[in-house]
Amino acid sequence: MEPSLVKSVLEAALLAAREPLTPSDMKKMFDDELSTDTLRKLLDQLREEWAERPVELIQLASGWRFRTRAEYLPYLERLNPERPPKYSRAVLETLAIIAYRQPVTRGDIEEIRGVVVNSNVIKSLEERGWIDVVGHRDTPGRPALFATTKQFLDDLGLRSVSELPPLEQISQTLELEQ
Amino acid sequence: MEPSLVKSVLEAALLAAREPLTPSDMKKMFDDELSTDTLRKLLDQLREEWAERPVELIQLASGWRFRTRAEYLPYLERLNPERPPKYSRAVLETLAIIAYRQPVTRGDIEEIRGVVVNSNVIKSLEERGWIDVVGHRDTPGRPALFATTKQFLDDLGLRSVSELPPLEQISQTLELEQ
Amino acid sequence: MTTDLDVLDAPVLQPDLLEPVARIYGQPMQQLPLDLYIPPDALAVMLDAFEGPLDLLLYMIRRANIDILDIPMAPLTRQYLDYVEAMRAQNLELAADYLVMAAMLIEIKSRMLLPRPKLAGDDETEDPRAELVRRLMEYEQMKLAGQRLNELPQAEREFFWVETLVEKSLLVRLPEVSVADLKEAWMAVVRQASLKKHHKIGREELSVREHMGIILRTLQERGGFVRFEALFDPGMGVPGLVVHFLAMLELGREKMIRITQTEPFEPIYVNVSTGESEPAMEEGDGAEPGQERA
Repeated sequence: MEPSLVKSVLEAALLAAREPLTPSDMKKMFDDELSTDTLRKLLDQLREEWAERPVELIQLASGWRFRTRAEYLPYLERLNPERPPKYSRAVLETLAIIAYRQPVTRGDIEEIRGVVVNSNVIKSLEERGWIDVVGHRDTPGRPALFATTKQFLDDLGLRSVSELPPLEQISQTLELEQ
Repeated sequence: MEPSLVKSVLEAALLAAREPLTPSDMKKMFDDELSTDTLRKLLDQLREEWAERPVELIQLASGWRFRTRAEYLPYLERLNPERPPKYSRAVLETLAIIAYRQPVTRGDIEEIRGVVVNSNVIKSLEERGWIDVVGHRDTPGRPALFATTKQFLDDLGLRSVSELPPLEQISQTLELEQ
Repeated sequence: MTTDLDVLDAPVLQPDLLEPVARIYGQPMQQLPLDLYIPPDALAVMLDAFEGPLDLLLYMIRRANIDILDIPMAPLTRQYLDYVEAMRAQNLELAADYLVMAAMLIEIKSRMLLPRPKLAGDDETEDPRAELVRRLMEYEQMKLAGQRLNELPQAEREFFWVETLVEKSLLVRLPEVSVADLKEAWMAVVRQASLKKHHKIGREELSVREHMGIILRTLQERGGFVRFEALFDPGMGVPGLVVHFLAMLELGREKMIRITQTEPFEPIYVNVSTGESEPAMEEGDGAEPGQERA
């Protein structure tokens, strides 16, 4: 099969995909006759070819997918009045603790935040598909251990938790006059 | 606003749209500062630019959308394979008779099966390229003689008709069953 | 004493609280008061702005530009207790977490007054504030991390996934047939037919039948009369040639082709049956091709 045809097939599949395509998904389209190396090379070429276009090919936690470039947001958002929920500080702090300290129990989260965690906070993150229960800690009550999902990373355009923004160094005093 | 930027915005919006975009949707992105004529011209340009690509810009009753070209569907199909349709018993039996007894006339098939052969059965096998008319029997009405084609052998992974399961075996099996 | 309006007007830089911290009488309160002292009226709305006692303490410390590693416990505790007392005085529903923190602060403050016990094998003494500082710093780190996460481009918020239309109906899906399907179909046919007739069809006959098709196709492609020899390809090998010859005889017998020779030793020609009247080479017995009576 011609490499140019393989590339066109990959392009068609990636543009049409309802979710990120894994390398093994992509190989399946060619009856597994495509080597991992060739696939990788073609994906890199595709990414290159789309570099100047309004959508870009990116690699995520669960595979590859095309997305619109950030600079088109001001126009595109006029088409989509429905946006994802704006999260409260409670939700964002809980998410950060789960993302950076995973796996954690609800007790761990409460310990760090110094307040009781509202059930709705956990529920909203679970419903978004961003966190899930990955096990239970072997302590009395066997509390659930929460971790972030691939979907969370995908939705933030990340390949792995290690790509999360690094934690800030906490300064001893706040520099007010910056 | 540069026409090239307008075109890029349109391209991004159309690629990401879950539903066909109407002209008024598209104008909304530019605060209705885009004339219908200009929009139409840009859409035609986009369609032109995508003519050689694996997806095409099409105009549907409800608006414009990018669609994966039909020739790429067989590959995409492998990502989520659906069960292939089945031939009816009539088609399979007719095909078996033609394969094992070729060349045969429609009358031969009817005599063996004991029922009238529907024209659609023969037609579907002809359209598939699996059988064709190889001659005519020199009897009244000069009925067409059907035989299987090379394509039939290729599609079934056979080198020759003689690779079909031998019939002695079949009759033996039948005798055992009886 | 500061009034509510003064509070609103107080120009305070608060980089980590970008959104209105609270609303007072429907007015967004963009900044927190300059003073460490928060007027009781503002307290109610401020309580909502804080995510708990750690958040409130952190605010107080950062606001006063206190070194977090050297927190002056006495004024901080006094201030904190003032808030708690003010909130209680206003019958505000005070989360238990605030009271727990008050107790913790009082405990730390009193331990600061006592001589510190030496840690075994260490010259250092444990600072009673250490745990509080650790918690404040960890909380602040997570609070900032939450803000950073929120700033990351998010699917369907800052960018959109590309998803072109796939119209499955455009795909012509042809039924699949396997050799086993064919065999099964044939067995069904034979099973039915065997009620009337006995079929005896050999493997060789199948080859003959395939060659019958090959000959007919060749004749059709070339059209008209074809010389007998021209229909044989020596590449078929002896068994192939024999089968081919048998196929030709069978075709003649079944009136599918005509084999003619004008005179002895003249070339033999083969052509597809035209349907014109001609002397039958052999009278067919009416049996179906390949079938013999039992």
